[in-house]
Amino acid sequence: MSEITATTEVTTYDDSLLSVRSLDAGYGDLQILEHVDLDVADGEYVTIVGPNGAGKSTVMKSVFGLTTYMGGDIEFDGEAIEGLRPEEIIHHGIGYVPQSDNVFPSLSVEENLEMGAYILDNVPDDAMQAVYDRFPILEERRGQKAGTMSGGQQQMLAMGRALMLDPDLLLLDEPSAGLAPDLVEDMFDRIDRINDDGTAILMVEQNAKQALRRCDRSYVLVQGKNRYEEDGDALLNDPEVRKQFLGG
Amino acid sequence: MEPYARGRRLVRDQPGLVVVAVAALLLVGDLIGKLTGGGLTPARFGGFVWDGLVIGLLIGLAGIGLSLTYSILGFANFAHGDYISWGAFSGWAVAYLLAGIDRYAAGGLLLIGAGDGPAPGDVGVSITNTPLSIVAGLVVAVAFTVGVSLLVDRVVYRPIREADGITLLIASIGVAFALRYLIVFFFYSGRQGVTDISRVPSYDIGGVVINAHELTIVVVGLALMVGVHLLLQRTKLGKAMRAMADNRDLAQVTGIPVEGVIRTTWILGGGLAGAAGYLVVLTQGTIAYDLGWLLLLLIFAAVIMGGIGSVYGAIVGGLVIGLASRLSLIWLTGDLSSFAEPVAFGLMIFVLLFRPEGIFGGVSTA
Amino acid sequence: MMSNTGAEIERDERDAATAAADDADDQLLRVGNLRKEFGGITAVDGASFAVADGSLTGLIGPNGAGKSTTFNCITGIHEPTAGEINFNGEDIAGLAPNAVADRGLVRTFQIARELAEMTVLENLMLAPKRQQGESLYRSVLPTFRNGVIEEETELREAVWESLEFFEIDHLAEDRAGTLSGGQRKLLEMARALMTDPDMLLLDEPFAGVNPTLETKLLDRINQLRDEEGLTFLLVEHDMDIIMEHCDPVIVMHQGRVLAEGPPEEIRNNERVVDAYFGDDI
Amino acid sequence: MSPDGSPTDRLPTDRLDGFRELLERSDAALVLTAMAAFYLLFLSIGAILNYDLAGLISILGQVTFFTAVYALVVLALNLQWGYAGLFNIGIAGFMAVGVYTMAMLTAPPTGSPPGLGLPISVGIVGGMVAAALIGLVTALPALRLRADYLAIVTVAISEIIRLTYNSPAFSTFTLPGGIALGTGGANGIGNFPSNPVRAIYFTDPSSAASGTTPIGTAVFGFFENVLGVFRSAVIVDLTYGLVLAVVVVLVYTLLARVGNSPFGRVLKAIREDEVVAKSLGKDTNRFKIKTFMLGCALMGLAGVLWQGFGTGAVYPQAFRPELTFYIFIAVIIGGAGSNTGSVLGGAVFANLLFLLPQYLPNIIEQTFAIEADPNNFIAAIGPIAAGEIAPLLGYVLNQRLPALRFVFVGVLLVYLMQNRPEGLLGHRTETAAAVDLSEGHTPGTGPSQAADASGAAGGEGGVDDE
Amino acid sequence: AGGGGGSGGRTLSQGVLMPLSGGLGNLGQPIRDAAVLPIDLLEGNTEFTIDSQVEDTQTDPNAGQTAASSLVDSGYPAVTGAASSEVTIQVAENVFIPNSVLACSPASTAPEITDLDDNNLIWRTPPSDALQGQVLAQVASDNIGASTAATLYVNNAYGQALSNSFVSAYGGTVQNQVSFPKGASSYSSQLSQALSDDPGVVIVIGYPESGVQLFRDYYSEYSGETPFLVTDGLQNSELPSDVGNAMTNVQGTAPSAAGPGRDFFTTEYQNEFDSEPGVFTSQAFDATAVCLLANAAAGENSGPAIAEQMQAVANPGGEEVTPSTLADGLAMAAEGTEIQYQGASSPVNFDENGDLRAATYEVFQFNEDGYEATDTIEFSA
Ligand SMILES: Nc1ncnc2c1ncn2[C@@H]1O[C@H](COP(=O)(O)OP(=O)(O)OP(=O)(O)O)[C@@H](O)[C@H]1O
Ligand SMILES: Nc1ncnc2c1ncn2[C@@H]1O[C@H](COP(=O)(O)OP(=O)(O)OP(=O)(O)O)[C@@H](O)[C@H]1O
Ligand SMILES: [Mg+2]
Ligand SMILES: [Mg+2]
Repeated sequence: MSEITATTEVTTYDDSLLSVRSLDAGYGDLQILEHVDLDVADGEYVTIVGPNGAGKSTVMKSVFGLTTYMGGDIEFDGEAIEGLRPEEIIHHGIGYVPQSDNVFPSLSVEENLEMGAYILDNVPDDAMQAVYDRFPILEERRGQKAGTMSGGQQQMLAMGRALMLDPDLLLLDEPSAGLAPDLVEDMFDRIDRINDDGTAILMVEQNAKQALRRCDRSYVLVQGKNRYEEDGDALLNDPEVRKQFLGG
Repeated sequence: MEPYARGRRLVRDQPGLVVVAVAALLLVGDLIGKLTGGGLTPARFGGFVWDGLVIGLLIGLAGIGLSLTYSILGFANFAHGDYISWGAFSGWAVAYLLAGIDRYAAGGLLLIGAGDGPAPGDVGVSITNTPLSIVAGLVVAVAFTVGVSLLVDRVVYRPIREADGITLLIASIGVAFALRYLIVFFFYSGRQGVTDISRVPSYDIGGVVINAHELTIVVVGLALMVGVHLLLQRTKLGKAMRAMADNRDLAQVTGIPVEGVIRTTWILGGGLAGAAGYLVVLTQGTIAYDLGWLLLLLIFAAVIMGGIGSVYGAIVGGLVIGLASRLSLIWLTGDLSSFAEPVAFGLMIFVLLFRPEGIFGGVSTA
Repeated sequence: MMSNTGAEIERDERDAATAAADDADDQLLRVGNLRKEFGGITAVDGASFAVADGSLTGLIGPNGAGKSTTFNCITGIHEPTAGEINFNGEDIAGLAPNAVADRGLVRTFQIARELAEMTVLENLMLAPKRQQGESLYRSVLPTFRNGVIEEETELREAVWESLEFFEIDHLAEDRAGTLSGGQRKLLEMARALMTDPDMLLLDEPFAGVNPTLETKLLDRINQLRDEEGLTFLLVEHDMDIIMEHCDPVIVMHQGRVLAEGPPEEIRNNERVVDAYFGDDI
Repeated sequence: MSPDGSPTDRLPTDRLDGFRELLERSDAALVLTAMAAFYLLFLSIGAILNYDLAGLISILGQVTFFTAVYALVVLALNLQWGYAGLFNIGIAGFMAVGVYTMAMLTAPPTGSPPGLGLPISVGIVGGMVAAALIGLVTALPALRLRADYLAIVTVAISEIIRLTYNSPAFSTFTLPGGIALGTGGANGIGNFPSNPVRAIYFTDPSSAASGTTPIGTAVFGFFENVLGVFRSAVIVDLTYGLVLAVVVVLVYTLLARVGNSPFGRVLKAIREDEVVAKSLGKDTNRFKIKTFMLGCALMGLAGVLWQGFGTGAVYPQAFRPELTFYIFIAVIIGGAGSNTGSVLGGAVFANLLFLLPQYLPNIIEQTFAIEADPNNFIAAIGPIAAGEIAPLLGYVLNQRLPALRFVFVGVLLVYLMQNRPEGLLGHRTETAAAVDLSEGHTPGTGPSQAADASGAAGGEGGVDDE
Repeated sequence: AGGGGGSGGRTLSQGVLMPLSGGLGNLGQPIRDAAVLPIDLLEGNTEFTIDSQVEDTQTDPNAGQTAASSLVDSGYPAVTGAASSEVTIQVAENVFIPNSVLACSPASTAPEITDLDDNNLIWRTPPSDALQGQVLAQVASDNIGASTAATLYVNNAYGQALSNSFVSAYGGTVQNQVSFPKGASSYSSQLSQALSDDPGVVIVIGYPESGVQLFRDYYSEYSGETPFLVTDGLQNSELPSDVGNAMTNVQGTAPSAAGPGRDFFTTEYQNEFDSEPGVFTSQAFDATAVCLLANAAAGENSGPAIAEQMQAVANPGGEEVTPSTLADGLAMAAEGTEIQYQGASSPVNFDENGDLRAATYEVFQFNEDGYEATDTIEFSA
């Protein structure tokens, strides 16, 4: 893996919705991310790919204020958000769907969605209905305990909960992991639609072929550093990248 | 044939349950025998039941807070008993002050009559004689204990919020020691009379003597329980608490103000503990620095028997423990009467054998 | 229509059962009419299938079809509500997990369960079965302990080899809890292999694993099967893997076996396409 | 050690570093250094309090005794909790079972309460077996429970045990065969055989006025004639302390071997995730039961050696839950999971938190004599308005020092949990294996590599050194 | 220095071992005060220098042992203590006897102490409970005239022993023996058991700690007419005010604190500590006083030597020494004059076991202000 010696070739953008500059972050004393740069423009669809343990999830968590911040800048919509608490970041208009354990198992589907809008005084009915329209199965199962739903349904619920506040940017950590093929397709389609409705997407995916095909732009992360940043399709066709990260 | 087969299956699958059922039947039979045969007067039986209900209600009241903090913060708070004690001391110091300030020096009153302070009979606090100071004391007990639990949370638990349950549990043992002996530092280490029993009216209901303080406790205790129930059912707070008990990290990510909910949990748990401590003194009439600590194991037994995290479990568990510790005395007489407390513990262990998660375990009712 | 489907399934089951009876010594694992209910939910609803000795059998099906629950029943994590489970000619239904593993049937977990506070090395050293030093007196008494030390030295070598293969040797002394999602999956598989099993049940072992490493692991699985005769039952949602490596493939749906056969046949089975693949194929 | 130069031209800091290195490498050196420090501390206290030589020997005997008994119980708890994660907070109960069984087996049949009059060795083994069996009875149902439920069950059982021994109902009773036995109720049992080490020195160990054995004559003679120490009791006590120290070394060795073995590895796995251990073919129930029973047997032994022979009589009130908490504090100070840490934790608790505070008031009194002695807080702070601080000091020192000791213990515990929850040695993950796992391999850049290696090697080395 | 005359300036060492914290802390503190009172009074009034040290047993056997060792190690040849019988027996056997240190307990009443194999080193100034049981029985039958009784006793060594000794001495029927735990939140059930057969008298053995609770429960649930008889542990003048009832149906028996020097002691105690002397305080004064006298007579700070002199300075024969003439007594004892100490609690007449030869018990009656003695009963062992 160490053959790739190319240093960061990342373009920076001026008008991005989310801009991460030279971010250092980790867990406790352990630094994972080194000088990571990353941009997401308004309404853009960006993915991060890379080997296991590269720090992809750590990037997402860092944006959301869940890691130990060690340096660099994170700006969202022109405002600095590094060091804020997650509930404050939510106020800024970012939603986050973690990689695993992303529903409250003993709460019902409806209650899970209500929790998504906790920071509002009242749960907006139209927001709830919008989620139900997007994921009809959730409306059907509104009273069911989330913990008893199947993997795919839980993934939809988690996404629905993050959409309750109609965020400008949605962070998705491996949304297709563990889904059956029909659901994988379905999931990617839904993400496309969410994106089409104007929500910017930052997504981590191991299902790189699908992800790269659909996204606008992609970053490759290795050992906590940016390696590449390119159009999804271009990356998909780069033989070096294919060999190293996409399994030939 | 059908019931026979069912019975056989029951014996095979749940032999323990059958044994318990048989034992329970025998006890009930024996009880009826004693009641009709005159070995036990109905009045005495009623007295046991009433006694058990009052103490059980208090255990349940105190248990709600323990159960809430247990499930939401993920640790067994061994300092809970000492919150109860501080509730008692802070509340009664103020009740004494208000009841006697027109006649006695403030110092002795604030120490609840310790040292050269006035005697209970002189201050004369009782619900009928000095209702206002009793109510004021209750309010102070709640407020003060809320303050103590928030302060302790800020200083002790918050810096180690992410630590595992055992670390927090042990920190709480430290808090317990410190709080308990601070009472000794400021007050005293003995047991002291507080209320004026000569001014507590009592009523004879079918031979069972019920006094005004016990009635006060039942009324206040039930009111508080209903209040908690409504608070958790009618607001999204209850759901947020359940969400946090499920998965605190996710709650944070979802935008639930985790620290805020934790604070509310302490306010509820601490307030109820303070109220329970204050009311315990109202019924037993005496106060001691370790009164909460002595109750703590019984409260734990109640909470665990009811199922951790369940408010109703705590209440039911408290009543069961209270009744068991009193009703067992029908059989445990003479030398054996010291086994009342072991019986309560034994009952808890027994329940856990059949329902390892507690009576209401796995059912979230808050 | 409904009854028709039911009949077909029954026939499938019968076929499977007859097939199992035909070459019984060829079948390492046989599951018959397995049922598992949780309260009101029936997670597995009369599934029957068999896995041939030395095969790499695929188990696929929509989310919630009951695949993991079937694994849990086979390996004793859950007690089946009803049904037969036969491994290597022995009825293992209702046995404790350790008893099942002891017979050479070992599983991995869909959501990796690393032993967080133990090092990666310790995680692997734990796995081998029937270690002398697992007996209290042997680990303590002087003469016996020499034997224990000897055995540990041997195990150590095997463990390091495995670590190197799975490309996690650089993490050998780190606590397993600090590994990334994918690394945990690798650890999980390495650990299961250390038990020297006859058959491995792999529950979505590649979910979250980088494709390059995935290819390497699959080569290894094939190698173990070919050279050491290990049997694999693999749950996986990645159809490319299933189609390329597994034969036969079993399809579960709503707690039952919907179809069973070579990948080609499955790919073209209409009911499977409806229930599972969606528009993907 | 240092590649350059002979020891003579090393700088003092080098030597200090060398010593620190030694402490990191050898657990025996670490423990012995700590003990030396404690001995020195208490000798200075004795000196401040003007003790004569006998007094100084006596204080050393006490330091040794309490360090050893605490270390013993802490080691046993570490096996259950540190290794297997079995959260047993019924320690006091299991200690009680050990010592009560010993007492009932060995007390003379004619005494009050009557015992069986069996030899001491039978009593000790019996005590351990009984504690192990009660452990089994506790463990069987508790195996199904989650950790914190197990905790409450064990503390409940410990209270049931204590209240049973305390109850008048079993003060004396008759077994079916007509044999009389008794717990003595709240009076406890005081008439069991005297401390076995007395037999080294006295011809009739049970009598206060006994003659001495040849060894006794020689040893006492030496102390009397050469050192001028006429109190034979301090020599007996010190001897007992040393015997206990040997017991600690033996138990340590036993537990270090248990820990550094595949058995210990399974225990660690059970603590982490029992389902995983099961799925790898480990019969976890068997491991848990064995561990629980072994731990309880050792607690029973500690009960015998501490509350039995150590104090000469056994009372139910000695086994309140507080005792259990003390042991827990000690294991946490040392660092759960580390046997050496357990010994250190036991030593720190026994000396700094148990013994030292008992000497403090006298030292304080010697240093500043404060006459004022107000008997309540209001009287103590009242004069502060007038600028008088003496009453408050007098209140603190003369009236409330014992209470403040507990406040201090509590604050210390909180401090430890916040700043060093892993304890003195908990950071040193002792790898559960009988051999050094990375020998001959270079495990990349694991940050904890050095510590791990020394932990594993040190643990073993420490034992062999002793 | 040495025996005989002219021993002025010698140091007399006396340790005090009491529970100052823990369960008996409240009981122990006034006893400690009384035990150091003789030393305070003598200071500056005698040629002797008196060195004393107080140690806290924390009401805990382990801590008690360390505390006792600390006294022994500091070189104290004689100790006033300990309070509870459990701790006294234990430190006697493990610390005092092996190290040849004399101990005189002002509060341990357990019969077992009589039979300790103690090389004459263990003494006490209150009478054994073997006697109090008989006194209780006598008062119950004769004064109260009850032919049936029930006992309610605290579940510890003190309660169990005294209940048993009452039961074996009582001529009437004992209907119920009910034990109760210390520090419980309610004693209603135990009361209801004890009162269930309408006994002629209820004997309550306990401490004020639980007594407050027990009598509160009693007066809030019963009419308060059944005669009650309590023991020395409950002889506390604050009990009625703490309970909030005049407790006129309650009498008690206690070793009488009616020695010849009682008034002097009471006055001095009030002066010094600003409160009323409590239970076992006068015995504590006497214990320290006798030890000091014996020490002066022995002429050296040695446990066995002091033990030799205990009976000589206390028992009848010789010049009378009382609490008020203690300084003179010391001088006489040092000169070898034969003296007899007449104490605050009793005349102090030891038998060969170190127990009191004769004991006087008082019967007391509670009232609004505390209690008053109504009768005395002489008993000899
Ligand atoms: N809570 C944690 N504490 C310490 N280290 C961690 C923690 N979580 C992750 N790490 C470490 O950080 C590094 C990056 O982890 P991360 O989860 O970001 O990887 P990833 O790129 O998402 O991998 P995957 O594709 O396997 O999910 C890994 O080396 C991992 O060991
Ligand atoms: N412990 C449980 N309690 C209640 N229901 C359960 C439990 N475990 C599984 N189920 C239910 O059983 C059904 C089958 O679940 P299972 O995990 O076996 O599916 P799966 O085929 O492995 O799906 P996936 O591909 O998503 O992992 C689901 O509906 C699930 O909700
Ligand atoms: Mg990840
Ligand atoms: Mg699954």
